[in-house]
Amino acid sequence: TPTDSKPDCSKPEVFCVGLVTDVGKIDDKSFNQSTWEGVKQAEKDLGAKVQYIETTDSKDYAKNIATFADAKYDVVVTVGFALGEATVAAAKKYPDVKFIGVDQTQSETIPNLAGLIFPEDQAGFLVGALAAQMTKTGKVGAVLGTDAVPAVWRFGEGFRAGAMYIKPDIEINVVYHNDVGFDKTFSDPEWGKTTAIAMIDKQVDIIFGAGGKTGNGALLGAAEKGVYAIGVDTDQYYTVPEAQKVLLSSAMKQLTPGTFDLIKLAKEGKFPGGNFTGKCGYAPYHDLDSKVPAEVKTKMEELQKGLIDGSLQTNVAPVKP
Amino acid sequence: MAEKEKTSSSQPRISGWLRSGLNTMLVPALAVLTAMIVGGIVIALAGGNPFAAYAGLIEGSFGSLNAISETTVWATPYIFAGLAVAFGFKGGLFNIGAEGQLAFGAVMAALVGYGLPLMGVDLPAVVFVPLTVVAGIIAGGIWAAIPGWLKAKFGGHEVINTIMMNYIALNITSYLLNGPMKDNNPLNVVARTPLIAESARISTVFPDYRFHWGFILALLVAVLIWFILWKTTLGFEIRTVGTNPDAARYAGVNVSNIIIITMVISGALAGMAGSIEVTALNYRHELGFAVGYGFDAIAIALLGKNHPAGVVLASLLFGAMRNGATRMQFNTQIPVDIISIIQALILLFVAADAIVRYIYHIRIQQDRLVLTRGWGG
Amino acid sequence: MYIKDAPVILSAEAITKQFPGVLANDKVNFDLRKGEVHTLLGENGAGKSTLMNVLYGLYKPDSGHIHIDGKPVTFTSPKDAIANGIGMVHQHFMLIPVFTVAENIMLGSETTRNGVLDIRAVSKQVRELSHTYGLDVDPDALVQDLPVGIQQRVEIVKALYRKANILILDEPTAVLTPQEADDLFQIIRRLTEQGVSIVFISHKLKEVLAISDRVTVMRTGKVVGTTTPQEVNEAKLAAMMVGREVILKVDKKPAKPGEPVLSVSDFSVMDSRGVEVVKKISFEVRSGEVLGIAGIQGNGQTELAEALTGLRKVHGGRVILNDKESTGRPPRQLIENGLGHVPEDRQRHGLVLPFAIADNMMLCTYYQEPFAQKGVLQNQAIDANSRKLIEQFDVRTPSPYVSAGKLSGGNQQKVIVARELSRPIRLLVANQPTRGLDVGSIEYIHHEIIDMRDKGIGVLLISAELDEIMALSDRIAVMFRGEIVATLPAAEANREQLGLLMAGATHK
Amino acid sequence: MEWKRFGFIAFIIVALFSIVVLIGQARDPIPTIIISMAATTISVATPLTLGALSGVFSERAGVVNIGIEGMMLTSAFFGWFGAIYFNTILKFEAMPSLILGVVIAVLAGALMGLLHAALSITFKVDQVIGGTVINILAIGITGFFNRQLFFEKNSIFGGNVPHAPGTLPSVGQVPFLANVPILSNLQPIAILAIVLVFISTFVLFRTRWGLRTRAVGEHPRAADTVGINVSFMRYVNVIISGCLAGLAGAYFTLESVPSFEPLMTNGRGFISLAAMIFGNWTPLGAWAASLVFGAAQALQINLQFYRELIPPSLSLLQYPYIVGLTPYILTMLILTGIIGRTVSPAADGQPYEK
Ligand SMILES: Nc1ncnc2c1ncn2[C@@H]1O[C@H](COP(=O)(O)OP(=O)(O)OP(=O)(O)O)[C@@H](O)[C@H]1O
Ligand SMILES: Nc1ncnc2c1ncn2[C@@H]1O[C@H](COP(=O)(O)OP(=O)(O)OP(=O)(O)O)[C@@H](O)[C@H]1O
Ligand SMILES: [Mg+2]
Ligand SMILES: [Mg+2]
Repeated sequence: TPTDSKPDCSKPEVFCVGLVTDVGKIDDKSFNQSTWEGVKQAEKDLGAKVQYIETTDSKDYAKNIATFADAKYDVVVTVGFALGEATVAAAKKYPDVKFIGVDQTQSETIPNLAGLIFPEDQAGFLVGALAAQMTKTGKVGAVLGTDAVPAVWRFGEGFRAGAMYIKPDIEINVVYHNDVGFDKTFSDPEWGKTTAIAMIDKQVDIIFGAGGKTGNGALLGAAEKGVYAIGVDTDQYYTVPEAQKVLLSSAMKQLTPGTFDLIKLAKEGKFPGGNFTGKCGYAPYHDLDSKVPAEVKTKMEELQKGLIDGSLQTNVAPVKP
Repeated sequence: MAEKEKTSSSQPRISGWLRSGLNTMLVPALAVLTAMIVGGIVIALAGGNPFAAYAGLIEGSFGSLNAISETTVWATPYIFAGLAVAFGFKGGLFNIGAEGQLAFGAVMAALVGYGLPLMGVDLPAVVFVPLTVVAGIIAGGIWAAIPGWLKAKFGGHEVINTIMMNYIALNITSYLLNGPMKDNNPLNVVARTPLIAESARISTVFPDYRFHWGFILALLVAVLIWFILWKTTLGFEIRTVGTNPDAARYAGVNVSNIIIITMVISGALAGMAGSIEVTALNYRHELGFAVGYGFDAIAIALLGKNHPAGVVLASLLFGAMRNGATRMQFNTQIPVDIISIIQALILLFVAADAIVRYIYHIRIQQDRLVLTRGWGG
Repeated sequence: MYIKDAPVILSAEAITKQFPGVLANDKVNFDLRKGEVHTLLGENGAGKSTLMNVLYGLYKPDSGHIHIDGKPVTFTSPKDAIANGIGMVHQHFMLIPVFTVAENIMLGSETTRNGVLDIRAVSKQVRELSHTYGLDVDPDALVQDLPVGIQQRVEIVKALYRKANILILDEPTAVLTPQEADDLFQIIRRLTEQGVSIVFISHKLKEVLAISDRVTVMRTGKVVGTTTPQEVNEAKLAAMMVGREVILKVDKKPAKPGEPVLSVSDFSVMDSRGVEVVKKISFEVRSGEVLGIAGIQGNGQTELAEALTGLRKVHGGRVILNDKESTGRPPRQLIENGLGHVPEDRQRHGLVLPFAIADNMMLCTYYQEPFAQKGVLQNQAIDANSRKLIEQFDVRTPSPYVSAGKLSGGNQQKVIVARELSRPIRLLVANQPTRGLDVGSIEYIHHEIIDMRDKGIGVLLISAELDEIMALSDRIAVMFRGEIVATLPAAEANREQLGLLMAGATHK
Repeated sequence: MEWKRFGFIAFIIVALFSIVVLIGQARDPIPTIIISMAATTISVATPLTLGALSGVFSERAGVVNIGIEGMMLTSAFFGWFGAIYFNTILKFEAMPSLILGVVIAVLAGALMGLLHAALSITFKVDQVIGGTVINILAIGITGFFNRQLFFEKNSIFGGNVPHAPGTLPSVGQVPFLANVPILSNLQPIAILAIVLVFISTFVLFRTRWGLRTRAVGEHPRAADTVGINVSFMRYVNVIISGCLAGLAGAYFTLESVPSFEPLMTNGRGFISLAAMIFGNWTPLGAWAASLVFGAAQALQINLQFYRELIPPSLSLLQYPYIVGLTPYILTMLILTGIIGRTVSPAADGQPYEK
């Protein structure tokens, strides 16, 4: 976006939203990008002036946040748990600026900082239960990014818990992508696909792919081999069209609406400090709707209700112990 | 003839030194200029405004005291890592492994920095700071000693081996930071170590800026490296091995030992880059930090003509570019990858200086850099 | 002779070739008649190889013309020369060691069948050529396994395979034993009988007189004149080459040998491929004498010198240097025991070319006082030392801070000699100390070596130049196939006898 | 041929397979494990094989090529871009778009090869530095254009991530091959890689071109004196090397998965070089060595499935980080010459000066 008319964010009538990534890029077609789309929606719907900065090195965290805060931006979105501490520090330093920390759990409540968090374990639990009901071989698999990222851990272990809840003796293959550099774990689709196919070769007939592009690779592997696949984060029916014919559902974590909702609250002066829980759930069955038996559908709705009202617990630790 | 020469020797030497200094810097300077121009064309082709971009770059790197301070913060690890690569080059070794040595050095410095207090060892800062820094130096040295030893003993090529050591360091670091060395503060979810003790930290020079004593240390180390290379017998041996290993053997130098020593010192410098980042800036080691320093260091060493003074200048330039990138992106939303392109172009024009000489019609011939001698073995 | 009237098949007119700083060929005229052997003679650097490289299309002349069979030709690469029937055997063979003979021969003019290399056809043709010209080679052998004499045959077959009727032989006998050289002359005669014309380059006047139909002499890039063996003798040829009467005799007083400074017993060394090339030899060098080691290149002298100076592993035996056990010791220790070494390859071992002369002048002693104190270099001492040596040894250089690579070969050698002789040494190993040097430099270095001897230093001189050996040595040991086949006092030695010994004839 | 080397390579592969079979047999039938391992091995080996062949051509002609990594990355990007461009902008069918994408990937590789050739042959830049330039440049170029073309609103795709036209179909689509276990998984580039191993062997050791290529890599002056144009031979071979690296790049985005990721080649170019050295600069050896690395990766993936079955005595195998070290440590061992000495082409890495 050209810079010709730089907005003066200090003016009250000018509403500015800035976004800072951790080491990721804004065009990662996944986590950062979904959040950025929430910001873009604010540009469209709320008339916000939006801008982003991509961090290339963790030593720039504070500086990059300060770049927005010093320019009197109204809202600064920091994406990723790695930015958590820098965001808390900035929130204290700039009380007039609203901060949204995506995937950052808050231990204390700072009025101008909202941690946008998601119960990924519930989404994972739901699709795990779905997989356990749909498998014919009694073997299900999950291909995931690194378990060092709590969200991924919760998806993966939620999946395990959900499957076990339905069928305690089920064979569950959960593979985390730990064997490369941290920044690679979400962008190694080739590994995801290879791993998924290796699972399928061992009669696994449902693959849950969760972990950015790595997970997408797993969905593609499933599509190629013609076994059911389950996506993650958004309804991947729309983001991985190659897998549409096998995509059973997706474990959803609604980043874009979550981000947008918080920005909207900030604009309306109703900004909540502390933790703000976004929505999780499972996506529609789309093309496979007819293949899912009615009793399975009923069971799924039942489980979701139980998770929401708290009568059903996933018992997944929030982070890898 | 000898008479005539004696009388005229002292004066021309100073101006000769100056002139040769200028000549040495001429091609790198033009290489930087050319890279900036080509980079500007790329920006323009992509629909951006190169002038706004460069203005943002300069504003972000030198536009304020804080910007300058941040530039030195960026330049500090570059100086150490650049010296590491340059030192290897002087000894005829291409150390692509600065990245892994740096990471390993940082991990070990962090381990000492937070580990000793956990074990109940309570040290005053005068002891603890140097100890922590030295832990990184030793770790980096060991990490480089392995490929050095493989080269000296078996002729295994250091380029491939240092690259492999990078991957090994990455795996081991991932393992440590996700497992045994993970910060187990219940709030932490990041793959990182706990904070190092207060008494293991290098302080900043002025209260409100991150400009720290590690930068001053880097300058001193640059002087030390210059002294070692050009003023000591060890440096003479290293340069001899680097220029003509056969003649070095003839002259009684133990070539294998010098290869190992060169790698160890090179690795130690890279390790120091890591330990200074831990002790003076981050106070811990975190996964994902320090990606790409190894490659940047190669460009810096070559741009600085493998001379410590050149390395310092090149580090400041690269540090300024990396630091200014934030402001450039904030102002223009041009992707930061353009910085990588410019850096690659600088390296290209420095390495293939014939291109620059051709463009600017420069006739002064310099000795070509010959570093590699096949794959060995 | 009929040759006189034979048609000129190749003529070069006014060839000029300038290298940076050297006019290598200055309006050179040269012609070659069908079926003759035309020798090109001249000092090192006279421009012979340059002229040949021009004729073979490797260099483009700055000016001048070449005619083949009276037609003007221009060569842009050896391909054109080959197409015009020119073949060249280079002084350093242009063979690929890991290829077979057949592959080497066909390279560049391959025969293929359906796109596949037709090795069998080539082998057949090679056998036919071998038969016709008496050049026995096995097409399937790997070149690296062949002795030099056979490698040279491969080179000749390679040229004939390309249907060369003009063959350039650049110093073909330099690496051959006298026996192999005789074989080569047989081959040359057979080739000329078949109508092949030959350009022959050699420094050995005797064989030049024996084999040539005509001789052209070059000096500093110019042709001095053309003559026939009938009109001249060795002395006249030498005078033509150098431009003055040549006295290569070294003036020296009788030696006064003292205690042994080097004794070698049952000494064995392997070459890089693990073949034993020095076989259990024993000898002594005493202080105040020059022991010359004569022998044709490739008989183990190089390996002997390297092993004695610590550059190569010792396989067996014992070395005592200056009364100290020195077997297989590293160079540093040998140097400290009083060894001086003028290495065979001055650019590879002797000098660090990009370094300043001053640095090269202390290459072996940089760590000792006064050049260093506590590991720190002392620039003043280094400077003073180099200025002193430059003056004393008459090194022609504008300053001690010029890099050694910028010096001429002779001055480079002087830097090495100055460095080695300025140390307190007891033994000097000089390997080919004057190779590639001009007459003036040779005289100077010979004088220095004798001077050292007279000061009581033992000298081990290794040289492929018989004249040099005879002029400097007090005793001469002859090496053949890794063994010392004879040791005799220099006074009793004569060329013929030494030549026979070098070729493997047993002593007495 | 060097039977000792092949014997050793076979031994390593069998050993890696055996570890998995021994651990996994408690849960899965042995043939299932072996077939799964073999499929993973082959698919991981595909880009390595092509990369190693790329190295063989360049280095047999005397030019060290450590830029293979960067060449692969560049081609992966531009091949992918090409396929999408033909598919979404020019409205080609998926299959022709993919094939054109492969062509573009190969061309991009050729261009990078040309750059490397110009640097190392014409400008006589130190060849390792030249390769490093290519590696760094590739990171910058692909990152920058990936952003400009696929994210920015004003790009030809209008800022919407366009859907890729899928990947090259596997042989399984051919009816009667569909049920052959390993074969049915194979895709065109994987098959091409194997075919190219044999073609390369033939070209290098049986044809005029190969003889001349090896000649300029062993002794360029000798080749020059028999009228071979050394620069030309080197240029063409380095460009061929670029094309092969380009095909390897196409594997990533057009055959394996239909997406491009920054740095997605992730060091495979360097492992390819190790495979080339391991294979002693021969195509067959390089292929065998690539299979070793493929098997190492298959081991790593499979051990994660069977993590619970790993006996306590082998608990080290439970850590993917540790098992992940196998290819790197193997590479370093290979370079020590423990596994039999390798001999590089004599003039490898040296610029030729007349
Ligand atoms: N490629 C070159 N570049 C620069 N100078 C050269 C080159 N080749 C030869 N010369 C110089 O040209 C002159 C003639 O060399 P040339 O090789 O023709 O001599 P030569 O007569 O063959 O000597 P020799 O008896 O040693 O073989 C020498 O001064 C040499 O240093
Ligand atoms: N580029 C160069 N610059 C300076 N001197 C050179 C150069 N190339 C060769 N020379 C010198 O020129 C002389 C002759 O070189 P040349 O390559 O002709 O070797 P040669 O011994 O004559 O070989 P041959 O007789 O087989 O051609 C040598 O002394 C060499 O050191
Ligand atoms: Mg010559
Ligand atoms: Mg010569």
